[in-house]
This record gives sequence, structure tokens and C-alpha cells, in this order.
Amino acid sequence: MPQYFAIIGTRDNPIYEAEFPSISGKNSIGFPRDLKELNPFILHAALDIIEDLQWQMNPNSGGVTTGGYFGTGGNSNSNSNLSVNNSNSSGVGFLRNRSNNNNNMENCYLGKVDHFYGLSITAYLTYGGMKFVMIHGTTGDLGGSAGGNISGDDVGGNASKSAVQIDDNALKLFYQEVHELYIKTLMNPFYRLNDPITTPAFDKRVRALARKHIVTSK
Amino acid sequence: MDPGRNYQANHPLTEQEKKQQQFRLFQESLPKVSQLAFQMLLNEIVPQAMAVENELNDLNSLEQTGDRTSAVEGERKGEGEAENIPINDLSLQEKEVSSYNTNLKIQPSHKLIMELAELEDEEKYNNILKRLRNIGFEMGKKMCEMLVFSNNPNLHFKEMDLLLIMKFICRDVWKQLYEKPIDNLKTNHRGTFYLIDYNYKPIQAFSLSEEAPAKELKMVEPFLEIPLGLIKGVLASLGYSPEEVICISSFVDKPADDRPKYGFPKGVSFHVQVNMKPK
Amino acid sequence: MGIYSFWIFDKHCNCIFDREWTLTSSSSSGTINSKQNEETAKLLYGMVYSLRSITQKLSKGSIKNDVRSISTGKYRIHTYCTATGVWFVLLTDFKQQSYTQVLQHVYSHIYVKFISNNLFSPYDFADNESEMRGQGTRKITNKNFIDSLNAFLSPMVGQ
Amino acid sequence: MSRSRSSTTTQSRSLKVTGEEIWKNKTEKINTELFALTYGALVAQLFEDYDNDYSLINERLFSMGYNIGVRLIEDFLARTALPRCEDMVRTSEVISKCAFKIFLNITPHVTNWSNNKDSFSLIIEDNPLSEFVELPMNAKKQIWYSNVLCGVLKGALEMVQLDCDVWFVADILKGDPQTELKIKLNKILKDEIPIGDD
Repeated sequence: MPQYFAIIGTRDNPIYEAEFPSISGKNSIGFPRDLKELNPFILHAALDIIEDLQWQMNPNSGGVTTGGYFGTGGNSNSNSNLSVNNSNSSGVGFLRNRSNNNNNMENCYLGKVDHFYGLSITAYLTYGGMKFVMIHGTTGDLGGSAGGNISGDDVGGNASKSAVQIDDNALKLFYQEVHELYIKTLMNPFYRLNDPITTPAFDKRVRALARKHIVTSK
Repeated sequence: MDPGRNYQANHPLTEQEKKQQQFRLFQESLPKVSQLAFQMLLNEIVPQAMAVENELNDLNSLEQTGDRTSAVEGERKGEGEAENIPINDLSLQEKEVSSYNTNLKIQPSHKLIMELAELEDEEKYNNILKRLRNIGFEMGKKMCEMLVFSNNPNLHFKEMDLLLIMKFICRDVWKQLYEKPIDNLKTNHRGTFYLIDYNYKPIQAFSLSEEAPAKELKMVEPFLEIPLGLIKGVLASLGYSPEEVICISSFVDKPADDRPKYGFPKGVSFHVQVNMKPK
Repeated sequence: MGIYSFWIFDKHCNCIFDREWTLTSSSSSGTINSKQNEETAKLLYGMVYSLRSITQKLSKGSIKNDVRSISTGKYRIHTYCTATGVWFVLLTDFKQQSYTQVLQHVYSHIYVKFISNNLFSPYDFADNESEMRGQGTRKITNKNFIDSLNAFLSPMVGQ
Repeated sequence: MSRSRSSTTTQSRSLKVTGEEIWKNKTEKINTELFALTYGALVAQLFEDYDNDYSLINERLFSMGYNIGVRLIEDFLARTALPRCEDMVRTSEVISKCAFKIFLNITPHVTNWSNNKDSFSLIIEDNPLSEFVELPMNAKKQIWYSNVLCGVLKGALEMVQLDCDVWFVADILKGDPQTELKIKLNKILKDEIPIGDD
């Protein structure tokens, strides 16, 4: 199933976007054309939800002026789609597998935050206030909108068809390792916060991580 | 995999201790360089900031008179600028002598520091301090991202408020850079903090030849801009924008007993003010 | 009376520091960078300089063969010469054979810390040509240097 | 340290041992990442100050290194108690096996000797200064990011009477296959003789 992945800056500006087509047989299937244009809008809808999640999870930090971005909140509260406290991920990052003793990592992963016509949207929030968001599409059985036209009545309620299933653990690994790659980019003295990330090396590595953790060939 | 299973027989480590130990082992495994090399680099930024200001002024003044290159050439006493020799043509490398090796006019650090301390031109002085503070700011921002990312067990993001961030600076940030934590943190719990370091490491060997305590304090002032910028950088990376944070430094007397006989005569207090207007 | 006096010479043949102890009883007695010692400094430098160049010539130029100490009837001169041309010289009685350890400590823990790593202090005490080849008069007057040197050497005065 | 005449291999082995021993037991250490971040913040600031005039930035980094080198050499000699090097081969050994090890915990590889043995190259593998660094495109042609190292070597060598030229010829950050720095001896500086003795 194809994914659309984006890193959103602290001022809600996308600094990196990529689409991971799913591979079935020889050809790779991406998002149907009209859905592609929808992605940015779906993304923004999800951002508002993430923002609410952010303050809801950490009300006291919000009180202090802009407060820290620390809406990451613990994984203890009741919000169901928050991730469960997971075991150490085995990702060997550039910072010498920092991510394997990650007691803070999992509370950045927000899991599935929204769904839209069978598309699931998951998100990951860094303490620096960056948002990693992914729209998980399905190929064939894409609810009512598979045929490319979104019929009017579907727009209101979300499609009754079951949304795409999300493998939390695999996704968390992907998000954490992309987070590590992002930190490495941030450490570059010539990179300024919220600059678009255009280095081919970054793109290549993110796609490799996507292949490793998420894209399941059908 | 539940990490708690393999407790040692005699005294089982609590979860927190286990994480501390794991974090410590991880920190020890990281590649290291010499602290002195770091300190010499950090300190040399200050005299060079003075040299940069001088050079930029020379260039600007000549810019008005239109022949900027001659200023630079003059300084290099007219030896040929190394044109861009194709790197892959190895044979040429042998003859390539770098343009700045032989006769660059290099001012020694102590003279630049004296010049900076005696600078009357307020605007130039503030330019230099701003440059130093900005370097500290960038260091603080990036360092914070990295330290936080290396998930130090005693960092809890759930209740990360200002006081906890200040403790993070006093303990983790200071220890990473200066091998010792801040000696004393005071606060009025309304956004005002005093971070007191009685022996700010980079300046402990500084002393003038003649008995001139006031002069020494003036000369050391620019060296405090980098840590001030660093504090603002850490706060900025954790959500407190620079406009809301005021950082100034002042000197404090050292407690009588702990005075290492030959350190810098005064301790340093970093005063941090975060204005707390509710959003 | 273990130690009589301590001298530092730089690569410009200048004496940049001298400390003389007069009374065995009080180790803080004596002079620092005193005018009367300027002549003695030149003589001392000349002696060490010529003996060093002779030993180097005798050992066919290999610099490994360096002068360690020179004994006269009344005292012994201990020298520690660094690759950067700084000489640490100690005049002592005959009780102790070698002061190399002591001079090396002065170099690494006092000179390096309060002169080389001290950005307020010059690392080269000759400001221009006219202060080279033994004509310079600048001295180390850095309080931290002098205090820590006294704390380290003075106890050895009375031994 | 007895200085019996021994073949150069044992001598250079003992340099290696000295370097490692001093690094392990007599050196206060700091994380390389912080060292790289500090240097990075400085260089980024210079890019701004000099409005990307890369030749001036190279010079500024060189001058900074020189001022560090002339002082750092004293600490190096105090801790290693090494005498002056009698030739450039010995110098290259001391620099790569001792100096770089004690200060940056790396051991660059010595190669590309000139036939009269007065110049050689240092191949630096894991350069601690350039961790995380991606040079902006327009800087890649002219900037020598780690030029401070050339200054440090120039300053330190000058203090031990070796007037050398030190410059970069290749840098991985520019896309070159390796980071290579060249050291060439111009002349051995004579020790000063007291006035009246010549």
C-alpha cells in the first residue's frame, strides 16, 4: 500500500516530502493522481489534531508562555491510539545506536491520529517541535474513493469501510530512525531549523528505511 | 525483552539505576577528543572575533574607496593568490604553495584580547559580543537536540517545565562541556534564575602579569558571551524563543574555602530571566 | 640549603624569570626578577649555552645528548631544555643528584598552565627584533605563576 | 627515558605507545560531537561575517589555528618530554602517532613523501572536526573546512624551529576520495645566538 510521508517544521511548513509506492509484482503503485493533490490537505487536517493531542497530553507545559513543545506526554494516559510502551528498538543509528535505549522515544510516537476515507494518518512528534506525518493509503479496496472520484456524501462522515491497518511497531522503528537521520541533518552547521532538506543522501536513506520497515510488497 | 530480569544477586539495580548505568556506558562509548584542544579552540574564538571585526572594517573602509582587493593583497604583501589548481592533477600539487602560509600577518591572542578590552567604539564592541553570543546560541541549540535525543534517563519530558530545563542545563549541558556541573542554581520560581559557576573552567588559567583586577574582569567579559548564548540556545531549542529570554553575566566572590589557590579570582553568575506572560 | 636560585631563559637568549632564595629559614625570603641578577643571568646563560653547544658537537650533532647538570666547586647547575627553546635552570647544593623531575613539573604544571594556556599572557616575551639575542628585559610577573612556583619550590629551599 | 640508539621501527613503535598511553591515562576528554558542534558554529558564523568570501575564511581559520598551535606545542612537549625532531621523517611520526593521537584521538596515515624527504602528506580518516558537516554547494569549491588544523601544525612546528608550509589538497567534504593535508619544510630556523658571541 502506498504511503505519503512528510516532515513538518515548527511553523507548520513542510521541509521534506516523499511518497513510497507499494510494490506489487513488477509495477509500483502510488497514490491515484487526484488523491495525490489531496495529500497536503489531509496532512493539514491531521496537524490540527496533532496540535490538540500535544496540548491535551501536557497541559501544564502549555501554560508557561509558548512553553516547551513538550506535548509528547507520557504513554500512560488513556488515549487509545497512543503507543504501548515497547521494548528497545534495535535500529543502529549514526549516533551509535542511541535509539536503542530510548525511554523517551516512544512517547514521541503518536500512532494513528486520524483517518480519512480509509486512509490512516499516523504521526510522530519530536521534542524540538517537528512533526513527522504519514498518510497510509490502500491500493485496491480504497473505500468509496478508489475510483478516483470522491462522492459528495462521503466527505462528511468517514467511510464505514475499515481503515488501513497500521503496524505500530514497524512504524515506530521507521519514525525513530528517520528522527535520528533528521537530528544528524540538524547537526550540520550549515543547516538552519525549518530549512527544506534537499540533500539526496537524506532522501535515499529515508526511502531505504521505508523499504526496510514499512513497504510490504503484496 | 524485559530488562529487569537480570538483576545482580547482591543488590538489584532499580529501574532508574539501570538506566543511569546504561546511559553512562553509552556516554563512555562515544568517541572523544582532548578537553584541552576543545578549550583552546573555544577560547581562541574570542581574540579571533576581534580580528574579524578589524578585518571587516578594513575591507569596508576600502570598499568605499573602491579597491577592496588591494586591502587584502596589501595584507598578504602581494604574494600570488593560489589560482584554483585542478586537484586531480597530482603533479601540480607538489608546486602548489598555499597562499596564506608564508606571510600572513597574524596578531597574537593576548594582544587581540587586550585590544578588545580597551575598545572605546561601543558599536564595534557590541558587534563582537553579538558575534560571540550567536556562536554560543547555535552551539546551545544543536547540543540540546543531541543531548535530549541521547535520552538521558533523568530527563522526563512529561513534566518538563522551566525549572527542570534549568537543571538540565546546570547538570547535563555544563558537565558535557566543562566537566563539572554548575555550582549553584537559585530561582524565585517566577522565571528568574541564577546559575553560579565559581570556577568557570575555560578562564581558570587567565591572569594578567601586573596586579590589575579590574582590567582582568574587563578582559574576561567577552569570554562569558559564549556560555550566555549557549543557555539561550538550549532554551530556544526547547521552545522558549530568544525574544522572551534575557541572559546577562556578572561576577561573584568565590566562597573562601573552596578557592583553588591559583584560579581566576572571581566566580561567574549567569542571570537568566524568562518572562512568563501567559500565552 | 637545598636550592639557591631558579632561572628561566627563552629562545631569544633572554632571562625571562629569576628567583633567588637568601635565607634557608624563611622560604619566602629572597628576590624575584631583581636588577642585580641581570649580570649573573647573562653569565649563567653563557656558561650553559657554551657547554651545551660543546656537548652537541662532541656527540656529532645528535641533539639527544643534552646537558643535564653541571657541577662546580660550590654548587650544581641543573638544566631542563625544551624543544621550544625554553630553559629551566636550578642552582642547588650537592645533596640531590637530579632535579629533572622537579624542573619537568615546573614546566608541565606551572609554566604551561599559567603562561602557555593563559591567553592573557604572551607566549613569546620578545616583542620585536631589538628584544632578541639576549637584549630583552621583559620578565614573567604573573601572580598565579609566581605563587604556584613558590608553593612548589620553596619547601625544597630548606632541605 | 633512556634514548638508546634503536632502529626507527622500535622508535616509532614507542611513539605509538607514548601517544596511546598519554591519551588513555593523562588526558581529560570531551565528546567529539561537542567539539565538532563548537567548530561548526564558529565556521557557520564566519560564513556569515565574511559573506561567503571563502579565501578570507580559510585565512581566518588558519590564523586561529596558528594562535592555538604556538601554545598547544608547550603542553604537548611537557607531557611527552620529546626532544626536537632531527628530520621530517621523525617529525611525521611524532605528528601522526603522538600529536594527533593525544589531541584528537586519531592517527593520520603518513604518505606521498617527496624524493628529498622534505614534504609529506597526512591522510586523515575520521576527522573529528567535520562530523555531521555537509558543505553548501557554492562553498565546496574553495573552502577548506578544517583549515584550523593547518594553522595549528604551522604554529607548533614553527615553535620547534621548523618553518613549514601546511595546506589542504583534498577533503572528503568537497567530494574528494580522501582528506589529505600536505606539510613541506621550507627551512630549519637557526637558534638565536647571544649578541657578541657570533
